[in-house]
Parts: sequence; C-alpha cells; structure tokens
Amino acid sequence: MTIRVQTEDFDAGAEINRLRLQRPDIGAVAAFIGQVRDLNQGDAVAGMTLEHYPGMTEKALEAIVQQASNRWDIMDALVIHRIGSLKPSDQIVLVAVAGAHRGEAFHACEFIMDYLKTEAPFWKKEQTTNGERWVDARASDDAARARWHKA
Amino acid sequence: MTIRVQTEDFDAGAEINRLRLQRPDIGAVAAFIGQVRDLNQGDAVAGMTLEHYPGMTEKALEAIVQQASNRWDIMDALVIHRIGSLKPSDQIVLVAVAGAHRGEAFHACEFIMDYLKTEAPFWKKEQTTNGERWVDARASDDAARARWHKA
Amino acid sequence: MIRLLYFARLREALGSAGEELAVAGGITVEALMQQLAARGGVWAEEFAGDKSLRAAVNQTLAPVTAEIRDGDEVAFFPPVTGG
Amino acid sequence: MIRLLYFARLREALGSAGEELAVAGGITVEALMQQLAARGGVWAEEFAGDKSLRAAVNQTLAPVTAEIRDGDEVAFFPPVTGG
Repeated sequence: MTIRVQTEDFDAGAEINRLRLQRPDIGAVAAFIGQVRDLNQGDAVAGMTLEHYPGMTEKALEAIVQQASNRWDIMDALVIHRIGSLKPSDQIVLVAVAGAHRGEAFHACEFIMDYLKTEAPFWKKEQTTNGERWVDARASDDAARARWHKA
Repeated sequence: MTIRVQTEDFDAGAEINRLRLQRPDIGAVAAFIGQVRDLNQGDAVAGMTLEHYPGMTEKALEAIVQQASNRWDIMDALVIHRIGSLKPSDQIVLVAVAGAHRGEAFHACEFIMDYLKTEAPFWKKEQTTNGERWVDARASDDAARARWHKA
Repeated sequence: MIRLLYFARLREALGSAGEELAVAGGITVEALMQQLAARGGVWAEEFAGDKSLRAAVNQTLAPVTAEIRDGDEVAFFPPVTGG
Repeated sequence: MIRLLYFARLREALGSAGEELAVAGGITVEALMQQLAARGGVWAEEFAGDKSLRAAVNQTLAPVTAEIRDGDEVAFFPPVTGG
C-alpha cells in the first residue's frame, strides 16, 4: 500500500506502471484521476487551495485502503493526493488498484474514492469570479458512500 | 471517441493525459489497464497471441463506447487494444473515460470493459508449460455483462 | 456468393480461414450452419456439435435466425476472450 | 490539557487554528462543543448552530458521544471536500 500527500504534481502513468509491474500475476489495474474543473456550481473557477489535516489525512487514507483490501481480493493499491494551490486541469488525486481480475480492482478503486471523498480530511477553497469560497460537501458523495453498506 | 487496435505497446500515462487535458471542465478520469498474467487456470503462461477480426473489432468497440455515451453523461472515451504476441506483464488493453464527475466515468469505464470482454472479437491463445491452448470464455464475464441489463 | 470467415480455434480446427460460397437467397445463419455441417468430418463436429459458436453478419453479431443475402460477409467464431 | 485544532472554514470563522485547553476528565465531544459555544460570538455561532461540524479525536473521526481524555488531540472541521 502506498499513500502520499504532497504539494508536487505526480506522473500518473509512471505510478500506474510501477504498481502494475510489481507482480507478474497482476492482470488488472483500475485507476482514477481527479482534476480541477474550471467551472463549479455555475461559476468560473480560476484556481483552488487544498487544505488538509496533517497526520490524520494519512491515517484516514490508510484505513480506507485497508478496508478495501479486507473487502476485495486485491494485490496492491496506491493513493496520491495533492495539497496547496492548484489551477484548472491540475491533477488532484490518483487512486490505482491492482488485482488478478478487473471486477475486484474496479470495485476497490471506486470504494476508495467514495470513502476518500467523505472521510479524508481535505478541504477545497475555490477562487471564482465572485471571490473566494469554501466548497460545500455534496450530498451525492454521501449517497455514493452509503451504497457500499448495502452490498 | 478514440478506438485503436494495434500491435505496438501504448503509453497509458500519455494517453490518459491527452484525454484529461482536452477540456477544462473534465473533473474525473476512470481508467482500466489489462495486462498478461504469468498464470492462468493453474498453469504458468510464457506468453500469448491475440487474434482479432479486422474491421469488426473496430465496429464492435465503437458500438460499445457509443452505448456507454448514450447511457452516461461522459465527455470522451478511449479504447486501445493490442493484438499479436504478448508476454507476461505486457499491457493488453486500456480503457479511459473522462467526465465531469467520478460516478459516470467509473460506470462507463466498467461497462465498456464488460462489453469488450463479451462482444469484441478478440481471441487469446496461451503458450503454457503444457503447450498452446485457446483461452476459454469465462462465465463470470457473461455475468458481469448481464448486470448492466438490470440497472 | 457470400464471403465466409472462420476465426481462432474454429479456424484451426477447420484448417481454413474462410472461403467464397454460393448460397440460396434468404438462407438463415442456422441453415448455413447445417449446410456446412453436412460436409461431414470436422465440419460436422464444429457446426453440428455443441460448440457454442457465435456468428456475425457483415461484422455485426447476429442471431442464428438472421437472414443472409448475396454479397454478405458471414463470420463464425468461438466466444470472444479479449481484454 | 487537550490540544484543539480547527480547520478550513471553521478556522477562518474562529480566527484560530487551534489552542491548548484544560478540560474536565471524561468530558464528551458534545460537552466540549457546548463549552466552546459558551464563549459567545462566533464560537456560539459555530459550535451551537446547525453547522454540521465533524470531530476527530486523536486523528480519527469520532461521534459526539466520544469521551475525551487528558492529552488528547481534538479537531473540529466542516464536512470534507477532497478528491
């Protein structure tokens, strides 16, 4: 398991390659990249600042990946999340999961993202044409997370 | 939409970057990479040959991506599938889907993979320690595809 | 005349990648399979046996009830295993 | 003494990133919030209002019923918005 919280950008392709080439019995890698949109809730976004809770962030991400590992038969997982100042099209987060087959990798990857969105202590502050504002949590993110309780 | 069937390897990171940087309103990219496992059904796999049906392959992949586009609100999608001789850890397929939010991108990506596995005319022949053999279709792939009828 | 194509395990079993064939107008995929099976030997094994063959007409998956017209491209192959 | 931390919108509203505070042994998160709200002004607005604040005790999300012990690190923050 690899968890990194960093200011610098990351090379998603290199990270995915490192993950998938670790073991020759890996057959599937599911990955997700989140990036800054230039538009949110109808307003143009010029950039954003990502604040986090140092120490808790890493613990929360490790716990989330551990839960995914307990639930699905996966071989390794990677989470990289950026903090600090970001502009539109900048990468925010990479989650990648390797497994023998695709179903487990897909589900674990989506599970990690849904939990990261609702449990990992990051907060976005957007710079819009109407000034700065803290991004509100989305009800759809809570709903996405709640799905995993039923399964 | 980009569909490519090719003998050469691909740079998944570069392809994903090209996809995600096309539009500044893209917020999410879900991606899948399938690679050759060194083990299948208990036998060591030294390599495989991927045969396809030229012409139909491209048509089938386009139809699958079109179905995904009709069903989910996605911004673009990419499918690259290799043919010819491959060794363990070689990349076989890349599917990447870009959208505003992660749910749609994840679902469309998994849908495309499930349909590709059951409808795109590719066939794998493995070289194992017990000689060459055609890979059998997996019942779990039909089941994975059937899920999408219920939703 | 139609253009027939065989792929993967089927191609190897038949020892043929395809052929041109004259068929009756409006013949179904199923009737064509019976006609091919009537050749006997591996043809009977492959086209009359329980081999779960798939068919495509003009490069689109087709049910056995699909009708074939002059000039069509008809392909037979085992279940696909890409990805 | 416990270590208190405030993040994001809450940090800005309070004009404070955190503080050291002496609290009664065995106090719950909820009681601590009432104690902070009793300071009045923005503290009352943030800790007594319907702000859907989240709490973490020793860097783990905690319910308002969680008990706090001397030496704990207690953080309050709005719903998270990373990813």
